Amino acid sequence: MSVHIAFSGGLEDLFNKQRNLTVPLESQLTLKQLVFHLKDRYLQTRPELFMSGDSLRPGIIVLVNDMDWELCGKDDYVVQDRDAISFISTLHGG
Amino acid sequence: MSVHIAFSGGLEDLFNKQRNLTVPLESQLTLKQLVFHLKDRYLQTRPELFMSGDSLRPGIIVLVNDMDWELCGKDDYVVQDRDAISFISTLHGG
Amino acid sequence: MVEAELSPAEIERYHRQILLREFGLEGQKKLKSAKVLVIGAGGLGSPLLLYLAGAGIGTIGIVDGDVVETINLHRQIIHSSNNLKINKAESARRLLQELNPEIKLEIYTQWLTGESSASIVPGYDIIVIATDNVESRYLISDLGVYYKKPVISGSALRWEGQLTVFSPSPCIRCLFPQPTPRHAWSKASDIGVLGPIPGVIGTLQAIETIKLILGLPVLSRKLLMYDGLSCQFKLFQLRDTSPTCPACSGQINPHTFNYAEFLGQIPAIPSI
Amino acid sequence: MVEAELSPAEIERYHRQILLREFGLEGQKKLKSAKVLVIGAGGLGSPLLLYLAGAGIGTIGIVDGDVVETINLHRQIIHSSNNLKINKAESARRLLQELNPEIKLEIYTQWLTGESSASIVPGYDIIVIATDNVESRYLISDLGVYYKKPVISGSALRWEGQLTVFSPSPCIRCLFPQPTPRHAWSKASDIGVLGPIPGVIGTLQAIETIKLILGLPVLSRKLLMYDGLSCQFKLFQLRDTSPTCPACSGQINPHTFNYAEFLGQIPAIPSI
Ligand SMILES: [Zn+2]
Ligand SMILES: [Zn+2]
Repeated sequence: MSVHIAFSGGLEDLFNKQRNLTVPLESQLTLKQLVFHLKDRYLQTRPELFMSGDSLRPGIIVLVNDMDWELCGKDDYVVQDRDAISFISTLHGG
Repeated sequence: MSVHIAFSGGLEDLFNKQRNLTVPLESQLTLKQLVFHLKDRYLQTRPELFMSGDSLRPGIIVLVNDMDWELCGKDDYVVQDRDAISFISTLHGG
Repeated sequence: MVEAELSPAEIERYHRQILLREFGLEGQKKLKSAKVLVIGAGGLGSPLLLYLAGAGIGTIGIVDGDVVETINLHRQIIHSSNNLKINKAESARRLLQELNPEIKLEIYTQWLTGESSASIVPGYDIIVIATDNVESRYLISDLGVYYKKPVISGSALRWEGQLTVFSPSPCIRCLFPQPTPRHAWSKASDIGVLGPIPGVIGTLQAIETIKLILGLPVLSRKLLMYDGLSCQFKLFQLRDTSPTCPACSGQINPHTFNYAEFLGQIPAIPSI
Repeated sequence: MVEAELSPAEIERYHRQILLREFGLEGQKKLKSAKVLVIGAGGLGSPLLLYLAGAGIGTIGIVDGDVVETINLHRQIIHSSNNLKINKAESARRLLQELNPEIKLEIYTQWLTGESSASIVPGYDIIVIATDNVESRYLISDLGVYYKKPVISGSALRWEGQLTVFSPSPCIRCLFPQPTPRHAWSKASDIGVLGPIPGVIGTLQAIETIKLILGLPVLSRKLLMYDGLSCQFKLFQLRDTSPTCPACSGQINPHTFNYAEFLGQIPAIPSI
């Protein structure tokens, strides 16, 4: 299976400036596990701008197929084949 | 089967102000036939603002699942179950 | 609310929007009776204020403690090279009053703080976040919850923008109970912003404000993400009010809350 | 093209966009060297011109034969009650020059016609459609094809907007070989428009113009549809150049083509 990952709000800078990634997965992962997977295998730089302890750092929202992950079980949501998962860093500028 | 029809650019006014319609179809239709079907069964007023002879009047573009119908065979495209067909009247204001 | 009457001059001025089915004279009267507080007369505030004034919002409050500088003018289109060193709320007021002499503009040439907001916020119906820093966003969202006023939140940086409406709940703390850590803060002065990007978001904020006043559906519990490089817009469904949100459960008084401590810093001088 | 140099004052003014990876000093120089012709200083033109001027487009041409009236001001935010009865290109020039004294503004206080365009269009690199009528759209698209210049086409009415880039091919005739019949024409003066709706589209047109100058991908062969009521944006893939398009196959000379006949009418007075 594979999932479509999108980064925005500046997070793409941590992943080799890629706003979109197709990530193959050999087994089903929860979102929590997916975050670690991305950090371990795809993150290029400055992990502290992505994670804080064993979670995403504050200020990042995750959206699963156009929905807030809070509405899908958050960390425990089991990622499905061809899911679109967006990691968005909230912007404060204006 | 059914298709999702979207109207914009003012065309919705001809269809009881509905911007979105789910249209059930008993058999497969071409886009050409679908246009007549909409005119016969759903159009409420002023057919000359929708059709001209046996085609859509000039200034209307049709999009099938995010693509110009010109790229899908235009009139001859056979509508599939759950297709999203948008009828858009081009705007000239500014 | 006593509904305002429209003069013949106003009916002429607003004719093109009064024609809209969703508007009419009744809609225009609602706009005239409305009081909208805009915090920030910068990148987001420039188009936002111009379109709110153009549309005939009866009373617009503008809060900004900054002054106009040349480095603003690539995006802060409400100001000009003739207004350098003038307070931004005052500079905005000048152009807005020329665009629309019919409306009332109330300016506050200061930074919004927990203390100063007590005498400002209650007089308005809707609050719009048009600032460029994280501290103000939590303060304004908390004020919205505290005073039960909807908050129209926009932001922009580099080529991207974001927009949502706190009605006022769910609020910013429902989404982000902990603020972005200081080491992850990004500012236009560091990483840049293209001028028309806050232009798009500020203009969309004006539209949401108008729809809210007219009683039309707005982006409540929805997040709009905009990427100017690809010209892509995405709408996401957001969570409902968090049962553990300290603001929405009434535990936060924005006039006394220690935002500096919450954000882990002494108060920063807001950037340009 | 001889690349312009940037003064220290310009580097300061444009600093926040020069910081962008896709921009830099080289990008700013490209903007300074660019010449953009904007036809229409009204609803679309107001934000478009302000953001192009703010960004430092070196030469901006503005064509408009209309004068400022109160009924414009709900959306034509570049004008004001102080400029009533002034030609719109001139009125726009005044505010733009104050926003950015560094750029060159060339104004044409006239309606664009097949005849008048011959001495205007060739001097520019990019043409932007910011008009409010169908006749000008075919004329300007044909001029783009004829002079091999990209055309950034925007439109807005009621709560909706549309945007595409003719590079110049495919052109408007590739999409709409026959124009909308006269009985189906809709104008803001008849059915209305919300002010910030052309605000969104005009601002997006400014962004597409800037991206084009920088050599970044734009909305060529793509149509952006915007609905302000639902805050929905959709992108559609459009056809390629039509093999039967009379303009793209070189058969149309916009300076001599009979647009009145093509549109089935004697030339209409453009609406406000
Ligand atoms: Zn809350
Ligand atoms: Zn063509």
